[in-house]
Amino acid sequence: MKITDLRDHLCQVYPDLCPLFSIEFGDGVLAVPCGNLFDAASDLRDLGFDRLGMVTAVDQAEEFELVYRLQSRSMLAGIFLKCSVPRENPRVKSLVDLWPAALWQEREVFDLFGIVFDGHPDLRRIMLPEDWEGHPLRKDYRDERMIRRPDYI
Amino acid sequence: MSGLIWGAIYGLAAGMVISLAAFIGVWGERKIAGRIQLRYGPQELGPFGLLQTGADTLKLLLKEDITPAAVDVRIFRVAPLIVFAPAAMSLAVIPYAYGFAPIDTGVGVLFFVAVPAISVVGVLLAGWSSRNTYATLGGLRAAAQMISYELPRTLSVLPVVLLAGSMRPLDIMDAWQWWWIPLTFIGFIVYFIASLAEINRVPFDLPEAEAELVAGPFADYSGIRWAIFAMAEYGGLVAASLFGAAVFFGGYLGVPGALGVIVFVLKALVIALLMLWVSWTFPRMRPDQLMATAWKVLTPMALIQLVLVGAVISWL
Amino acid sequence: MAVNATNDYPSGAAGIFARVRSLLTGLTITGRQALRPVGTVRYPREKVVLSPRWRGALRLRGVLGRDEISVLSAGPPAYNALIDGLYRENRLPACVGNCPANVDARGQGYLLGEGKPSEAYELVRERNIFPGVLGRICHHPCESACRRNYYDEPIAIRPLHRHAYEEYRKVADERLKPFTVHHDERIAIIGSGPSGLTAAYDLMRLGYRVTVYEKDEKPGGALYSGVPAYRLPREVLHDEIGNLVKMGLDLKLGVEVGKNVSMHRLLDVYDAVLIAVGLQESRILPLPGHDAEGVEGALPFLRAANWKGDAGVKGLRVLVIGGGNVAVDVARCALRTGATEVRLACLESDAEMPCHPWEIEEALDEGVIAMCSLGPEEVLVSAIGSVRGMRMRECISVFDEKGRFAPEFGDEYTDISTDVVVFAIGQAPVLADVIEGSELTLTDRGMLPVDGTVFTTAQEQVFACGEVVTGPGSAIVSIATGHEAAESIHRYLQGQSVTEGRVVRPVPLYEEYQPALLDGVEGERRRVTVPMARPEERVTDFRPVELGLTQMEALGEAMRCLRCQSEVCVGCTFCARTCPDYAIQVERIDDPGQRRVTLYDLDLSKCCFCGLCAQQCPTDALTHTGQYELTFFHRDLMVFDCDEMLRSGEGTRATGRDSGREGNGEVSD
Amino acid sequence: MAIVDRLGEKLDGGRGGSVILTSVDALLDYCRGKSLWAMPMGTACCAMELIAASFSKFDFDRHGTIPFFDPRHTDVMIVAGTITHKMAPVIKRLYEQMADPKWVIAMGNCAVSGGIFYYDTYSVVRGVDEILPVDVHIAGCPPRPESLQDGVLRLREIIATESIAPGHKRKGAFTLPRDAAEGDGE
Amino acid sequence: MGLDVESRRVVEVEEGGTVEELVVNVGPSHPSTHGVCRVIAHLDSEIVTKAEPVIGHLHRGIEKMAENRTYLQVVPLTDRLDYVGSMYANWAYCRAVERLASIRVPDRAEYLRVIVCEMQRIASHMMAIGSAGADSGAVTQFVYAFDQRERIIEHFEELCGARLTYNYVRPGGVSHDLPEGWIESLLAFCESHRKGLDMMDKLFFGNVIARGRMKGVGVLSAEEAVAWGASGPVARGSGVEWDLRKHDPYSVYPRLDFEVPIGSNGDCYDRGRVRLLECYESCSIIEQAIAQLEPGAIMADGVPRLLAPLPGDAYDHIESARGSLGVYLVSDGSPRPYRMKVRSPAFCNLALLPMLAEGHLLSDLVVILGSLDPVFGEVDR
Repeated sequence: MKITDLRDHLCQVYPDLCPLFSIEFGDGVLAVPCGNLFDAASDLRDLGFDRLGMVTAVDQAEEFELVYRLQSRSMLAGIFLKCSVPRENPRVKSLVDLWPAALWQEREVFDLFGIVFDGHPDLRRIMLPEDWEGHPLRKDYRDERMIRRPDYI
Repeated sequence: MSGLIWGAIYGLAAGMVISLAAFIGVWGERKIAGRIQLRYGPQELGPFGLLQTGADTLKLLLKEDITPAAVDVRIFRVAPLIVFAPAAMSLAVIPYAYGFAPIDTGVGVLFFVAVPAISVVGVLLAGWSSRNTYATLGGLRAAAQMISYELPRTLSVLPVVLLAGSMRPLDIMDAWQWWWIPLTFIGFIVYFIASLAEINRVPFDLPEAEAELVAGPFADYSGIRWAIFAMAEYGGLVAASLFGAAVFFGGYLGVPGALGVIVFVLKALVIALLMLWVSWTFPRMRPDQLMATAWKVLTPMALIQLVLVGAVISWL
Repeated sequence: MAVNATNDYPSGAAGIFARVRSLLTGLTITGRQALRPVGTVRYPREKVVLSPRWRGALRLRGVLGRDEISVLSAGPPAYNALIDGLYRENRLPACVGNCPANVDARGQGYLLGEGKPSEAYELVRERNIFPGVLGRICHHPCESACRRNYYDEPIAIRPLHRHAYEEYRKVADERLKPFTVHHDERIAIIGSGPSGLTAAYDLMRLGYRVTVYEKDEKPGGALYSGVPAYRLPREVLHDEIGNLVKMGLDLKLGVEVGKNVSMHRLLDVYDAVLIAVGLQESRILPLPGHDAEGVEGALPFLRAANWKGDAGVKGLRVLVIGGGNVAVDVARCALRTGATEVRLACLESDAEMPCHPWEIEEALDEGVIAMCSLGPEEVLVSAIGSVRGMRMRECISVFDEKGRFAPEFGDEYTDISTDVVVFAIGQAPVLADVIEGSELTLTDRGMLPVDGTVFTTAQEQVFACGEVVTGPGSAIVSIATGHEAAESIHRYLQGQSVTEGRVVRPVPLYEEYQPALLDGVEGERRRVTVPMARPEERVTDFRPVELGLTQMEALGEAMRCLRCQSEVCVGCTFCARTCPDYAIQVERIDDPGQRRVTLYDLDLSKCCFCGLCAQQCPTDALTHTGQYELTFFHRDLMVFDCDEMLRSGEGTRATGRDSGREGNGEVSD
Repeated sequence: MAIVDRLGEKLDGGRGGSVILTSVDALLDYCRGKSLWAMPMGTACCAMELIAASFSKFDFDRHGTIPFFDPRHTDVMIVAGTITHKMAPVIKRLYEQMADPKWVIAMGNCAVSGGIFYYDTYSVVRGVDEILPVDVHIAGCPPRPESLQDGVLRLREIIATESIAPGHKRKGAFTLPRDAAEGDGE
Repeated sequence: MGLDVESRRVVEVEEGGTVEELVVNVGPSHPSTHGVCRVIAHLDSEIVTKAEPVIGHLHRGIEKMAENRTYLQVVPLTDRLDYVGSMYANWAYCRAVERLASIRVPDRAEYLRVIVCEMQRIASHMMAIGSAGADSGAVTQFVYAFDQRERIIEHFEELCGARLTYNYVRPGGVSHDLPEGWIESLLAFCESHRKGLDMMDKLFFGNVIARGRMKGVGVLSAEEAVAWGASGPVARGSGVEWDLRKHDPYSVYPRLDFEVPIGSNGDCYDRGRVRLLECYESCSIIEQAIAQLEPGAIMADGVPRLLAPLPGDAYDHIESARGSLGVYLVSDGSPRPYRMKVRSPAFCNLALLPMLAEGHLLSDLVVILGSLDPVFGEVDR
């Protein structure tokens, strides 16, 4: 399915999601407020996006941008679902109830970014030891064990 | 007193035979595995790498003997001997040459199938005393497995006993006829498979299943103590193939005199080779399948064999 | 229907049979495998033959300070063979390969960096007889191929030529020596343009006596009459030609072959004649009104501007038709000779314009108005028969799908009012007079048939080179033809076959780089900016637009040169910058003449053998060895210093010494 | 090292012991060198080459080196791969479970120094020698199986210097390079 | 062997009273974990009541490192992600970069990428099939499979000079063109590889014991596979027809004709044999790609040393041997990625382990783990 067809289809079924849709580098992006993330995701799942491909986050200085990649087998299309959470007290509703695939992926985001997923049944560190301090993929993470590379390009 | 001296001599001889067997067995196994896996196997020490096991043994002998803090020390230390002794003992009743078995007893066959079962105790103790989850599980598996396979193994030998009408190995050899080979073939297969299980070889090496339990009951043994276990295993292999060659394939029969021993050893070698071949070909079974095989396949097969032989005898 | 992986046994007795059979099959398979020959390599006795691309431990082939950089220098007949040999070994620097005359720009950079500008000048002169001239006007294909494009910005090779000339000029009198003559044959060259003089120079080096006939009073040919003085000051041209005369050139000015002296006579007196007369005639499109007053060709216009400094356009509006370099020259000359408004109309679109981008940029700076995608339709003539304006037609596309010239026009017409129309759309040779008295004939279109690679003509004794052969082109291309023609003449005079055993110079293709990223690039890595006169000042007269480099700037720029393909590490640090592990540390001293690598440390314990460093090493000094026995007894031994890097990579590295002995594994079987 | 220690002390102290000691050492070092059972501590990419070294094409068994997964039975730990802070205690513990005499080969640059993961990472131990005494370092990313075999053959040279008597070093057979043996006192 | 874990745990059972639960700690260094995974298995006798994978023992922070490396320098890092199939990570990453920087890859480079990636698929599947054998005790099967893999690696070595970490696919193309005679020897390999596959099919997948070990073990239904985000042979073994090469075609795959093998039971056997059958398909893809290969450039023109794409983010995914491997790149206009995220199929597949292993025997645990074919360089990143 072409990306424009996807947009049309989305706008037809969920008109309220339509204005949030944009196209970047050939991919559909649906940027929603974080409060609506779960509902939007659930709408998309009903629309046919049955696979949760990826959950990740990007540290955008003031806030964290959560990025979900959804994939549809029936439509042969992919879509990004994005929302921004504030850096202070980053919380968002977990998608585990929609896709169990989120179980580990959200744990990973929690581990490396410190974003808390409400409703996640088992939110523990996954990559790093339990007693690790800090969340390393945040841009302001400092660790004295890290050696900085020589700074030339 | 003379019994004691005889026992000592025998013990020494058995120890040497087993050592030698292990020596060659380990080398042979590595070489055969090598050939099957398209490589050479040991090569550096001695002709064809024959002395490789020697270096290994010497090294193991002088390696640190670790007794982990958590183990039950006395049991931990005695377990290897409990495993080793039955393997050595089982060699005693095998008819090596015409009229010669180190211990000539009327219940030789029973002795042969019963004594190795004692090693179960050793394995169990080893596993239990190590206080290590892998070892414990391995010990328990070993116990369950060995005990289950006692039955088909014993049953598989019975047809020959029926045919010969005696449990004395030398008597069996005397009565042995060539047409017993096709008649007792099913029995041999059962014996073969059950022996594989007895000596913990693939596909029945569950106790020390490398992929699951690392080294099973022997996981915490190091150096020479572990070598004793290994030797016992190869001793078992040798004993099983020798006994199989004797009762199912007529041992030394067919060729007169000392040559008979050579023929006997050759027959046993073929069986041993087959065992190694099998163990480097097949995957490992699962504990429940192992049990199922023992009770649902091998035991009925052995019983069928028994009935068959019984029918033949009554017809004769 | 997709292939299904589920593979069940049949049920019932067949299933039992299948089960038993599977066991037997397994045994058969392993048994059969056991009888197959063993596939083991018995290391260390046998060793695997490694792929030539195997990325083993790194080593350096040479390092600056220890090894010299070879300078490409060979006599005229041997130079092509040298270049071709290097090219086949993949050791030809891109700048040299992309130059039509294969000027050794790398050697120039090296010698300049060593503080030897005169040597640099003489090296360049071997292939480019006018470094000072070409240092101002060349379109520098070397710089577009420069490997440095890949890293940041190309080396300013052309300004360095100019700098070398200016340094050489100071000591020219001491260094100039006439060539000795050791051949009896004499050669006449018609035309003193770049190609003719190049051939003259090569032949003089080979020991011939050469006479050049020039019909004008001043030598230089197209360099004099076609190139405006703001780009090329006349004294530079005359100085360099003067140097040639000092070396023994017999230059006859004001002698026009075909008028003052006949070709027939030349053929009698000289053993060989080279026609290098260039192009003299401008093409003018036969449009309605093309014979009106005020319609001119580019060459007469430029000639007038260059010889007299006045093209007769003072206070007039000028429209130049054409998008090439000549058109831009005409436009800029028109501005300098007092035109009030200069427009440039060309068929091509903005991006397709055939002139060099820097030329049009400078012209736009000076106030030339460029009008693209317009084709000339009709010259509008006023009642008195002079030009009133020009009607132009919209051009949709210039080239067809196969890249041939096939303009397509639209329906939109534009009228441009102007007083003078200059056509700069092409030139043609005027040869009829020249060849009279020889056996040569011209084609219908007035061209002389010439072999394009060895530059022989129909008459054995006569050769031709330069724009007569190649058509309108750049000076450096003409110079390249001069070299080839000289070799042909030499072979002819020595009684050798002109073609046999002759090495044709390779024409490699080099990558065109996108502009590299310059954010965060250190200052010393940036290209020197060549100073320019301010546009509002420079349009007023014919003073040079481009100013020279200072000594320090030139030195710094020469240091930037990476000495590509020299197999000598120059400490450019790009390996250290590219290494994803930052395992390499490079330091060097940049003092003139003392430039050397002081530190080259490779921490082999960090190296990830990815090959990025060796692949991008401009000099090819850093290479992978096939060494893989990299066992070390101490972690400190894994840091290779410069000496270690220069060692050949063989044997095991266990002790930090090449142990040389084989492994101690005794192998039987 | 119950038996060995006692034997070594006896030989070292007794009269004429040194001659016997030397021969015993020579024999034992030879055997140990030829029977290096490996604890394959493969964590990352190098583990693939470690496996390949034992298999058909390279056949480690020819040198008497076979992999055992039980640390108690092994002589040399081949650390092949990146060691993270999370993994380090495991490796240390496994090393402690090995029976003396034991050696460590750091295979590949990750195990030697962190290699490509030296800079800018928060979770990688920069070299297994931060936690274990490494005898042989093998450079490569990953090293070829032959490199590993070469490493094992070199390890024999180290083993050949060892003596069962405490505090002794066998001389003559082989010496470490001066700079490395003296080190820089770190 | 492993870390301290309280090895016996008292749990309450429904009938009242307590039983002791044995806690077996598999890994992190364990022969069957395919790397450094630790599985804490709670056993009731030998039956696994709960298996909890503990990953992260190989978490090297590659995503953080990528933020500190230029776009070109990241390529060697991606080699070390999935070290059994380095080409995939190379390619997925390069696709994302090319998408960000709008680089058009020459056709020949695309074909070369397809060829090497299908070879890599064979190599990777050989590892998976082989270690499935080793997990269930058939070491010889592992050796044979590895032998096949070794021959592919020899070809890779010829091609790009490395045995495992190829650094072959670069943004804009590939690093080396084919050496002389390479194609012929590759075609010969494809021919002999089919025979090798037949042999392995009989030796292992036809074997009654191996079937017993794998059939009906770790059954994953199609719905669960989709919901858990499983991909690759794990999903296809459950009958989910999901192969990005077919269903989100990229590169030149639409010009190639191949089948997607699927299973119907979703057990370990189907997962394993799907891999085996995919190798046949890969052979045929290689042959087709070689037939369609035409001379040309192998690198897009003028890719400079420092790429600095416009700010923005891009995601691209390919079908790796383990499933859909995606790379998500965020650029801020500087020469270094602002953020790189690797969507690792092995990570998502491994998340299934607790569900699949529950109720099976300890012996099955290792088989199930093996059938998920995790590579911890990629799981932990």
